Amino acid sequence: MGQLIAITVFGLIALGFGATVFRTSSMVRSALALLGSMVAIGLMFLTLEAEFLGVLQIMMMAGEMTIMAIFMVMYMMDPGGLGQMDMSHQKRFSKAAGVVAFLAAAAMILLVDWGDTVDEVPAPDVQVHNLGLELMGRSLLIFEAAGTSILVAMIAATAVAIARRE
Amino acid sequence: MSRDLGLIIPEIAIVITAVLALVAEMLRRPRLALIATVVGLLAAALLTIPLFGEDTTVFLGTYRIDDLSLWAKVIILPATALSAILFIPEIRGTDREGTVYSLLSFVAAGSVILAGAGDIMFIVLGVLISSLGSFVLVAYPRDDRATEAAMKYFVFGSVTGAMMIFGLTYWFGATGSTLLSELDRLDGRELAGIAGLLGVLIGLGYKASIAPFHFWAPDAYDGGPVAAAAFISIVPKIGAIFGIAQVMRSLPESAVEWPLLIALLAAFSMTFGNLAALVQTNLIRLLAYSSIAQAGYFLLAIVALDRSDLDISALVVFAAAYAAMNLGAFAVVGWAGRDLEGFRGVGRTLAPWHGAAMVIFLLSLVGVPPLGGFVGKLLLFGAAIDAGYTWLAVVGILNTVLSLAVYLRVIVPMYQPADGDAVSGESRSIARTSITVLSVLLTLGIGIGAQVILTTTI
Amino acid sequence: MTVLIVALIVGAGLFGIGLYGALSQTNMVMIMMGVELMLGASMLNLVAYWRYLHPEAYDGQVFVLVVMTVMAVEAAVGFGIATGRFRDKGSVEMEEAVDLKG
Amino acid sequence: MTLTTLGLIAPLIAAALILSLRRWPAAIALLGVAIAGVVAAVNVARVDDGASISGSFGGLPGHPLWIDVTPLTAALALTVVTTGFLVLVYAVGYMAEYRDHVRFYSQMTFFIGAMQLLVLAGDWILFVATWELIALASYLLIAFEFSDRSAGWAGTRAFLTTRVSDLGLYLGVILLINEAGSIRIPAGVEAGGDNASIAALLLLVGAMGKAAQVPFQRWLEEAMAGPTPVSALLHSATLVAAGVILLVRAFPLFSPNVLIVIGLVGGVTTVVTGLIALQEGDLKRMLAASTSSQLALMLVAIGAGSWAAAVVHLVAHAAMKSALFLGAGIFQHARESTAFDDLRGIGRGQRKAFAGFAVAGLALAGVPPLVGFWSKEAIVTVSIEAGHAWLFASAALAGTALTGAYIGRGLRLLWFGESEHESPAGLSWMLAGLAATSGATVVLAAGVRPFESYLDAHIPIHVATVVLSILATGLGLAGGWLVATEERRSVLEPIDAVRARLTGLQQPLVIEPALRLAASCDRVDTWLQRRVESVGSASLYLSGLVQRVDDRDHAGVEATGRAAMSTGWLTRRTDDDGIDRFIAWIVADVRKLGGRAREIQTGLISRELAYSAAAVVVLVAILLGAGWS
Amino acid sequence: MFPLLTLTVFLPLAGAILLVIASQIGLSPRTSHAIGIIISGLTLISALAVWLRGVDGEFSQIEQVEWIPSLGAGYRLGVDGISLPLVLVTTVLFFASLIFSAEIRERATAYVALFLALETACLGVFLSLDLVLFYVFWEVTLVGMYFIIAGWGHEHRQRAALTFFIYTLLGSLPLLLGILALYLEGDPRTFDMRAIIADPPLSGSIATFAFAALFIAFAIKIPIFPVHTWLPTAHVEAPTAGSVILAGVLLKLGTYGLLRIGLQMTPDAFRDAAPYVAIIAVISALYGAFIALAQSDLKRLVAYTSVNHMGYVALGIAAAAAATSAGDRDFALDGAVLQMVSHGIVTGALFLLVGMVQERTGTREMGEISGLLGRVPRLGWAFILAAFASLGLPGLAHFPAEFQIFLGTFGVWPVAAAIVVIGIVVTAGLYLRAIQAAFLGPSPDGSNDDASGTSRFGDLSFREIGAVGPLLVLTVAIGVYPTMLLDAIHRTIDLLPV
Repeated sequence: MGQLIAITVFGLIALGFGATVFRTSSMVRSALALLGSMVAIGLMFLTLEAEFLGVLQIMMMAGEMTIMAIFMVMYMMDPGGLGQMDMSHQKRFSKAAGVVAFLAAAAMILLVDWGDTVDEVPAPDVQVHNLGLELMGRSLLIFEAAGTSILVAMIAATAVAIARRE
Repeated sequence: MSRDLGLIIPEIAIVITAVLALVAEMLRRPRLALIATVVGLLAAALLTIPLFGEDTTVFLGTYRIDDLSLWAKVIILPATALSAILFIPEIRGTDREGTVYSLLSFVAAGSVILAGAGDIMFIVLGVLISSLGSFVLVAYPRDDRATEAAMKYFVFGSVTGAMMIFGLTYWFGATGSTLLSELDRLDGRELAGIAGLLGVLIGLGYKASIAPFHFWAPDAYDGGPVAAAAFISIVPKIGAIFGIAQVMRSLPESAVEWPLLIALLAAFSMTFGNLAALVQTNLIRLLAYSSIAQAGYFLLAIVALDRSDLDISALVVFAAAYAAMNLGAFAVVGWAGRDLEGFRGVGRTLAPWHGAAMVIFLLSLVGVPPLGGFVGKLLLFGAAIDAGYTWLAVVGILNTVLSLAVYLRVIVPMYQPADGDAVSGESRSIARTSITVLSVLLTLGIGIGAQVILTTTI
Repeated sequence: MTVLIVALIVGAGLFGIGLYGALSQTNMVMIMMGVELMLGASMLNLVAYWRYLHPEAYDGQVFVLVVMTVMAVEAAVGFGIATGRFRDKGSVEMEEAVDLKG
Repeated sequence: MTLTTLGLIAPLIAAALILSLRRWPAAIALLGVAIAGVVAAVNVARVDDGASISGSFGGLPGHPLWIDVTPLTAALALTVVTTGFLVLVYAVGYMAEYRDHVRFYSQMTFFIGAMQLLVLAGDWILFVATWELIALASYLLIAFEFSDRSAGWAGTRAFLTTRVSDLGLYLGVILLINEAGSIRIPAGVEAGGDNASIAALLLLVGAMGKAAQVPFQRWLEEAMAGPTPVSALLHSATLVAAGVILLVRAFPLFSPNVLIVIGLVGGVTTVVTGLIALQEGDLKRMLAASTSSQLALMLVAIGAGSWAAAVVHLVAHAAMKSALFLGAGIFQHARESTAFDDLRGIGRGQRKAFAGFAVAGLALAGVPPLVGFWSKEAIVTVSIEAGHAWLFASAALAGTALTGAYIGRGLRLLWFGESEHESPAGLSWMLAGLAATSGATVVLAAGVRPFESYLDAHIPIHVATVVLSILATGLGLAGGWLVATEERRSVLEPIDAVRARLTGLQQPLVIEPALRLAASCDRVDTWLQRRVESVGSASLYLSGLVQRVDDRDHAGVEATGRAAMSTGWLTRRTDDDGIDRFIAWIVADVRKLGGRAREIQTGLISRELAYSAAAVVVLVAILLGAGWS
Repeated sequence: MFPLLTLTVFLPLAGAILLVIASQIGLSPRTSHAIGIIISGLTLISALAVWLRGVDGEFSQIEQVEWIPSLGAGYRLGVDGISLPLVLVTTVLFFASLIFSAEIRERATAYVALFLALETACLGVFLSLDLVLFYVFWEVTLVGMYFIIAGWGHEHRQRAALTFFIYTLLGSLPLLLGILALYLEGDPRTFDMRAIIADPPLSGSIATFAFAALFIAFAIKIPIFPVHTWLPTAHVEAPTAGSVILAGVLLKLGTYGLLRIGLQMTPDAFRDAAPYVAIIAVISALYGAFIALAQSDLKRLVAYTSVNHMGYVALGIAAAAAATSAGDRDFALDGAVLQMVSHGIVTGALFLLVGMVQERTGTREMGEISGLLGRVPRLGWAFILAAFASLGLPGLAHFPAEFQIFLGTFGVWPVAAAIVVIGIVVTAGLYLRAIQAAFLGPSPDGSNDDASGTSRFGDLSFREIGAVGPLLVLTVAIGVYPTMLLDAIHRTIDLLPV
């Protein structure tokens, strides 16, 4: 029951921050709202007893959103970080799309018989142990591929972002 | 584990190649990076050959070593190597030449991963890796057009990627596994199956530029270097198509009515691509739309998966032919320029050999025998009819006619009197010429020697 | 059961918001934020499924890690492209990126 | 058979030799035909002894071509070759002042050779083939003076008219081959079956065209455009005779009803063309009409059930008509014309020629004891003995009388009038030919009876028929002689003028009705010709119509293309050279679609993403729909 | 056994490649033409050797190599009584065309090379015993002809070439469908024509659809009303030698396909559809004749008579499909095959002659020409001979063919035969009209004949006689002694099941 309440509350927070992202007229605020939403998601992870993932999420997002905000300040048309401007278009369609996507997903969620739920999950340390086994075993190649993707991202980002040498 | 590593030697070789190129770039030896890339990729392709005949998985089913993934390597890796050569005239002397070669290898690795995916995470990562490199290849000139193209490409790619991942999470929910081979547990949860299928189609449809997820393609092709367009239209597309095939192979029809959906997408993509190509005056965009149409043809084989003996053969032969003829066509375009006007008189007096090669590529794209495109389409139509989708084959054949009109718009001016020296001589290069010649040989060779491929796929 | 459904619904809601953002924003960075939201929703789904349906399936957790990777690398490359674009054009507005069309 | 083969190919080889050597044309031609003549004579003797000669060669798989030498065909072959030889002899003189001997002699020998093959043909395919070949030969010969357009037209008309009627032959022959399962003529005509009558009528159509029977008679008169030896040949034993020969060969096929039809055709033709001959102002045209009329008499004989009588008359007619033409040719050479007006009194100037002409003419008219008398008497006899005697006999007698009439008229016109002595070049060769042929009309008279028995046919002689024949001939001759006293070129002049000048009792009773009839026949003839021509022009019109439809079709298609072009989708270059116009034609609407497809590529990625998202909704709908259905 | 068929098929291609390579070092047009004539002459000799080696009723002289064994596709060549005459006529016509073309100076090497490549493709269609190979060669003929028309045609050549290309490509796609159906329904699946003929795999509605697809494909090629409209345009714009090949060889591909694939591989469906095919064929034959009658352009006239003559062939094949007795079937098919040969030779000769007339007078309008027979008698007589052959005169090539077609058709559908036979009158009329207008009549007065005109207005030159002479000789030879070809044809036809 506590879990339900926590999930609901954190969920509402996540949704609220999420909505705020696109309602402010300042990108820095948007970034902060996104951070809020992400942290709420991380809290939900914790509620769902995936502690490792929850912590990871919160830490990563905090870092990422900070970088994002810095970028806003550095490059974007928002020198003060608090400027006022409308940066949206085709709002009506987008709203419809969002609503339709939500309704479709919600309907699907409710209509599908997901089977029996499990009450107990392993303790966090067991989880991490098992996750480690998984990563070093079956998902080794996946893990390597993910690593490769980070390498590619690094190369790619620098290649495209750094000014041309003339 | 060592067995598994033995089976993924080609993949490892690709990554090593990419890293070597990167090292060479750090040493400011771009030429070395090029050589490393070409040699490494061809070596990786050669290393694939001893594996033929394997039909297994590695890492507990997450990655597949089978006819599709092996052929994907044999097609994609040489195509990547040739693309690297095609890049030379456009990027020689620029600041990050070696990075480009390295990224080509990475994109190839991502595409290969897609073609061998046995786990939905590989689908995600394959799309991701191949996309990341492709964005940069398009953006490489970093001028107005290139950055605009890259930006659109990125936005389209990241949004569709997110949609794909979201859809795929439901598959995990319904099956309790990320393995494709466990998808038959979807039975009874059709709606979840639909959600995941939509995700796959959006994500891989974007990668393979299947209409209606193609919007990025013309802009990205047009904005970046011609060689990038050639590369993106071949390597990630083939990887994505093979990835779709891997997914659909495992997706039980009882769970989701996917063949019909794929058939409709195929028909739409073919028709749309050809229609839009019909009114283009920019050759790159014309080829972009044509590659959208070709993606539709590919789907014919996917519709026939497990319903016809010809399914894999059709896919592989057409992919090989497509790679050869598309590469060749882009090579000629890279030489002659993007404007249709520029082709006036090319075949007549200006450059009869380039003109003849272009005619061969375009006729092969139409499907005129005995070129590679013909055998591929023959198999595709055969597979579709065999699978009971005669209507789809008819649509395909009608589209072939339509595509003829598209390509004739290029061919005809080539044999009209030229207004002047529309083609500048300076853009000729040994690299392009050699690619053109190789492509001609391959286009013809695949037409005549299709048996080589078919011995392993039937 | 209810918790799972609620979590999933929240996920769907976040996805809807993210999609709205991705479609409605004109600034590339804002679009990226929408994408981040959608990916966050995906992670939430995965964790919820893992918790209530398949706690023995650690590939679900791995998937979450993969999605996080996706978020990170996409953000990195996205910023890279945005930087490149900004350098060249002084803006990352999608509305201003309409030279290529047709 | 070897000998027969030699005889068959001798004229053909001669023709080929003439063409390849390009010298001594006349000599080679005479030699070739002479060889054929000797062989034909030997063959007649052999088959008379009961020998049966036949052989096969070439042809279609399983269906070789056949040559049958029977008493009938041997005799006909001899007739053909002999007549041909004499005409060639004559031609040596006649052609002296013409150029292009090579062409003339090669075509003539080819003509004779083909005709010989036709009469000896033992199967339908060879028969049809040679039937067409003689048409080709006559086309070429009639149009011999091709630089004269009218000669060309005459040849064209001759070929086309006969080709139209050949449809009957083709279909009849095809029907017979189908019925019999064999291409042999004897097998075909005896197969009978339900379709025998249809086949018979179809063959009759073919024969009518070739034999210039009403309504196909007109081409023969115009065929006069060729040199006179050509006319002599094709009017006597070759081209036109083929029609009768066809009917004779197919005789076993004919049921009584068909025989009546044949008789009717003959009867009508003999009267109509006789009347036409009577009013002709041109000697050669008169002879041409006469040919139709005489052939019609043969049809009457066949209709009456006696093919033998027809053959007898055919042979006799070959001699008589060739002689008449040869005579006419001499007159023509002398006066450079064949119009009666120009030929007045020629008889006095060319006495030898006129004598030969007159003998042949009287023979044709049926004056005893010349051959024509006997052959006509035979026809009258069989027609009286036949089932519908009133029809056949009256036709035969009318034909006989008309023959007398126009011969009488012609002789008188040629004899009276001013004359001077003309001596055309090559007269002696011409006279030799004429003498031989007209001599034959005398000599053959003795051969009629033996010939009948040779053919295994016995036609009795009745006093009544003899009297009737002589009476008809006499009346005709007298009438004709009298008609000719009036100096008129033709009755085409106003009938009133005719009446005003005529005196005596016979005028209102005989002449005037005859002339009227003749005039109306001419009108009918002209009318018929006009109909035939209108059919021709109708088909031309039809083909024009077809062409227009075709054009319209194309124009409509192109209009579609142009309308599409005006939508502005075509590039400037497209308008410049019109090459892409065709592409536009094919893809007119498609292009519009293409344009629309292109329009959605707005360049605004968000918009495009939205389209993709919308498409996903459609996909969902499809999937759900498929799931539910 | 020496692979004579392969040699025959690929000798021209080898010549073409030789030319292309040699062109790099520079070739005079004269040398190119000489090489072309020699190569096509050797090909002709090779084809004659095939004939002499003996052709049974069944496919003989088979040469095969596996190509795509997994698909049952192979390189299979073979010859029987149906293909042999067509091979002969193809080689003869290419030889004649190349002789005739020896005057062409503009890009001569490319011209000759294209012709030789086209010859390989045409021979390949007739000789291949594998459906894939058949289709490959079939398509290549299209491409070759497109470039010949587009490169060396008359004023509106681009347009005509495009019309031709699109039209016939449209036609070849249903062919692909049909071939796929034949392949997929086979058990075991194979593209081997012999296996498919021995055991036609299709039945029921699939067979009907397959036949319909095949018929559309072949109808366009033949061409049959109403899909014939590409023909006159293509002919009028094509260079003379191109017209010869187009009419003489390429049209035969359609009827050959109808016979080889339509009749032999989908016999039951063809039998059911035969009456409809026959109706179209009859309309086509008469339509072609009538519309030819309305032409005043000699080349268009000859072109349209092709519609007429090929209509007869289609009718014969349809009759054979419906025939219930071997006798009718034999007549119809013997005639149809022979008609293909005859039409090739006679129409080839006619196009050459019209081309010669055009070279001399500068026009093809019969109303603007007069008295040619007097001025250029050899040309005139040659035209008259060919024209009479074309109108079906006995003793010349068309007669034995058409007569047998009529015979065979009559046994099946008397009415159809009775209607279609009208065509022979119309063709007679149109040719006589043409001869009358252009060749007979007075020559325009001598001003043209003086020194300035003689070079253009000479009678047939050595080159022209070399081109058209053999065709005329063959016209007479086939007409007089059709057995020389019919023997071989009949041996094969006789073996077909009724």
